[in-house]
Amino acid sequence: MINKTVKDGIEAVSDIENGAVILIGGFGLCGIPEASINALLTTNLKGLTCISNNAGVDDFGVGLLIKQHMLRKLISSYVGENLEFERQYKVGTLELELIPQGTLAERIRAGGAGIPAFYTPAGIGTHVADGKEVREFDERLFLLERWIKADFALIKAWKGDTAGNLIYKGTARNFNPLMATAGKITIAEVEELVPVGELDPNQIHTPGIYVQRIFQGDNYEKRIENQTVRK
Amino acid sequence: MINKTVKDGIEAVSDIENGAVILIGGFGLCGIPEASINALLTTNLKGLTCISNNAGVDDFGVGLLIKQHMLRKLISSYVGENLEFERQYKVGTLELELIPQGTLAERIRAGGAGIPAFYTPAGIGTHVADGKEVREFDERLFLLERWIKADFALIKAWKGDTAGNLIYKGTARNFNPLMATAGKITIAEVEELVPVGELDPNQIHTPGIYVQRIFQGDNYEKRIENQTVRK
Amino acid sequence: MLSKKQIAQRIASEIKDGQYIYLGIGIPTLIANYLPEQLEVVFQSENGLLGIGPYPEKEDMDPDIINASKETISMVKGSSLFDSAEAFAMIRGGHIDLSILGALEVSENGDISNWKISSGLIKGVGGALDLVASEAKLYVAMHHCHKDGSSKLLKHCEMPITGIKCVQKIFTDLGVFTILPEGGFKLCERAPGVTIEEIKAKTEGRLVIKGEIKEMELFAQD
Amino acid sequence: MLSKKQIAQRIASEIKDGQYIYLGIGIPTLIANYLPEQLEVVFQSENGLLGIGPYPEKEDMDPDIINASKETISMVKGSSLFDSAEAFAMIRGGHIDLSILGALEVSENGDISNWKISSGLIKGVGGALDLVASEAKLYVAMHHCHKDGSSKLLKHCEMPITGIKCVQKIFTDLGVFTILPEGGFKLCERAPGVTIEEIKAKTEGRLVIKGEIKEMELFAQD
Repeated sequence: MINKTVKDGIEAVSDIENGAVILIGGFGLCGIPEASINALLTTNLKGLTCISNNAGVDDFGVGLLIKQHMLRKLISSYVGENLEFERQYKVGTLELELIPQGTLAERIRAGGAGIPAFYTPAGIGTHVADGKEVREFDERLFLLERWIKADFALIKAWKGDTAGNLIYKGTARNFNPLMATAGKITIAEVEELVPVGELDPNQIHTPGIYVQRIFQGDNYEKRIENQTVRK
Repeated sequence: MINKTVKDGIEAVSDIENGAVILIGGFGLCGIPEASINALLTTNLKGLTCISNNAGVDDFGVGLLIKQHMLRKLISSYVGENLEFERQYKVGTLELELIPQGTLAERIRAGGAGIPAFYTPAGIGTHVADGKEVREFDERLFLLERWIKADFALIKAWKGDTAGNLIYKGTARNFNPLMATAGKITIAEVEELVPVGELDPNQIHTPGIYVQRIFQGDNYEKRIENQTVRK
Repeated sequence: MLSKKQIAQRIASEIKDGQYIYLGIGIPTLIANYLPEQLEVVFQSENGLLGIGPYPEKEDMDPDIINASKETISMVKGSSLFDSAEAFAMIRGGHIDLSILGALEVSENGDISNWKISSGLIKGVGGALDLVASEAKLYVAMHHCHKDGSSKLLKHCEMPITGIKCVQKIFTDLGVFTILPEGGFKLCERAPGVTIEEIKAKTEGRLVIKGEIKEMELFAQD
Repeated sequence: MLSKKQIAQRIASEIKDGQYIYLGIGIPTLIANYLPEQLEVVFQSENGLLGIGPYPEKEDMDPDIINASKETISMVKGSSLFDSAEAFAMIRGGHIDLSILGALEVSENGDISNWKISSGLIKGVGGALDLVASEAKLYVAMHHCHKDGSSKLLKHCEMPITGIKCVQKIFTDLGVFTILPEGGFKLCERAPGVTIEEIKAKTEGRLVIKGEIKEMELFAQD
């Protein structure tokens, strides 16, 4: 089957250009594409639009891209834990588009699935509905929401094969599978890259068709945002 | 975890009423809920609306329900292999709604996902678009399609646990996972019912939340429609 | 007046066997601690898990298994994992039976405000906006008043709202209230030692009191 | 005039390394037999499989592993399985590079008719309607004429159509044609021994012939 392996994050992100729109997987710091983010940090890219559920924290995840002033715009559902974001937002150098989490997920899924628009109940009667079409179906009101697609999707899986088939682990799955479908170029990094044929076809979460490049990352930090233990 | 086990198909379908709308999983004869269909055949139900990708064949699958004159209406994407269907259709006792396969799948998925309507490119310029709203997004035309939900969904999986978590096998997955989400009452039959905790949470295809009743079927015939072998 | 734990304890007694439940952060999170052992309920986490278990032992902490508050958790037997689109399909599609959320304000017609706002900036809302728009039953757990003493049970919400006409029941440190179809907070129970006069004084929206209002019973131990 | 197998053989030479391909029933199915060994392509089956392999040995037939024609098949190394919503998300979302379908009629502006119709009844269309509406490149493989001798390359389709302005290239027993942006079948190659006059006579829609039209080369053996 088609071999999509690239050497590392540096090679994987090498053709991303200034102003690109990039989906970045993960929820908080869980399941984020650490190696691709680190590779982006070695570039001088500017003016990126980043679509990611969270803004990361100041010194990890998407936060690192913000700290290095690489983003022009952030599209997220929650940006609570990033002070540098707040600073740049207040001086006006970083734009924010806040999208409810479920709507964000569905819009990305729609982008990958060729659905240009759909109706959702989320946001009716709130400022989320401002400027959007409202329509009644079956005696309830719904908002029209559009698909989201991107130039690149940077995602992280647990295991992958050289054909781009992916398996995630635990709640590190989150936004990664949907984002994989909505990037024109999807770059997957995995903890373990195996030869084609080693993954059970019945257990694959992301079919390889969605992945254009794959590499095995190393030294995953997997930082925990809130360590909580049984008392 | 919540135990959803029922004894068998007979018990599972016992509260289905005349005129009910029922989703039936499977593609052709592959992955069909044999035991639930057989249980339906023991009832005197009439006027059912059945939503299933195919009409089965005359003496297996959904075809058995047609043969016994239990259906008032069939909603399918392809009805090529059923002569009894054709006979009832021509005398006017059985109604047919033909929906393109991808649109059928997405409408059912929408029903389960709380999306009342969405736009799709499939059918633009064809008779499928008759009477439907056409709208332009990004310089292409799309059709508005509505969700599908049903009173019951009868589905078939390979393994399941008593909490209703399901794993399918091979291409017998097909419509089953989406239909599981769109039935008010979803009845899952499995080849092997295991205690809770035996299935790997990371490999579950249908989370138990979608399943209201589960039972282990027996004597699966799994008829093959077209036996093809290497020459 | 109830403590946060007692509010959680009171709500716990409303939960029914077999329910799929979403617990928001804050007081709702505490509810899991007060459920009777024999009750079979499943907690959903919007980041892709059905079957949230207790916090793990220190040696079992796994950065790949967290809840929506980004805390390390464990998974109960019979859990399932899925992606974020599926998590919200489940929420939006009405498959969750009961959501219990914190709130900044609730209005007498059942509107709720619970955006995370800090230093004047709306920071998001997590999964709440989708939950309140779904067909799940919605309970609110919160203090009756803000720290400055002003009421959180209002005629109209003053902060940006998350959903309209969606709250069914409110549990505060002062009592339990249902939202009437025609609008208004119907007082159902008083917290031990709290008078109707105090509740009247601390409720800005329309308060409806009919018949005798019992003092609530709290069985569970803290 | 080409046999069905030769049409398939001719199309096979158009396929590029690394493509994800959908093959419709009829002539398209045969194409898989004529691909050079070293070509890495993946075939999708709309019932939930990427990586269709050859028919199985008799003892390996598995009723749970079939293609969209309900035939028992095998899976190649690196396959993946998914549900029908995902299969069509893949198709509709433009992730398939190339679709090759049979057709009853094609019009000069690229409309296609390929509903299954029998005894006057439309019986469905399988995944074709979604494929032709997607952004995948669309090739048609068919006989140039119906059995009664009437042309299948028409000014306008007469049968119910499956998609509009979607066909890029047509491979028939007489030749290879592209659809011009302004409408019209542009003849690219003649089948061995077929004259331009014969193609003219058998093409009802606007036929465009520019410059010298070469006879096609067929390398593969049958």
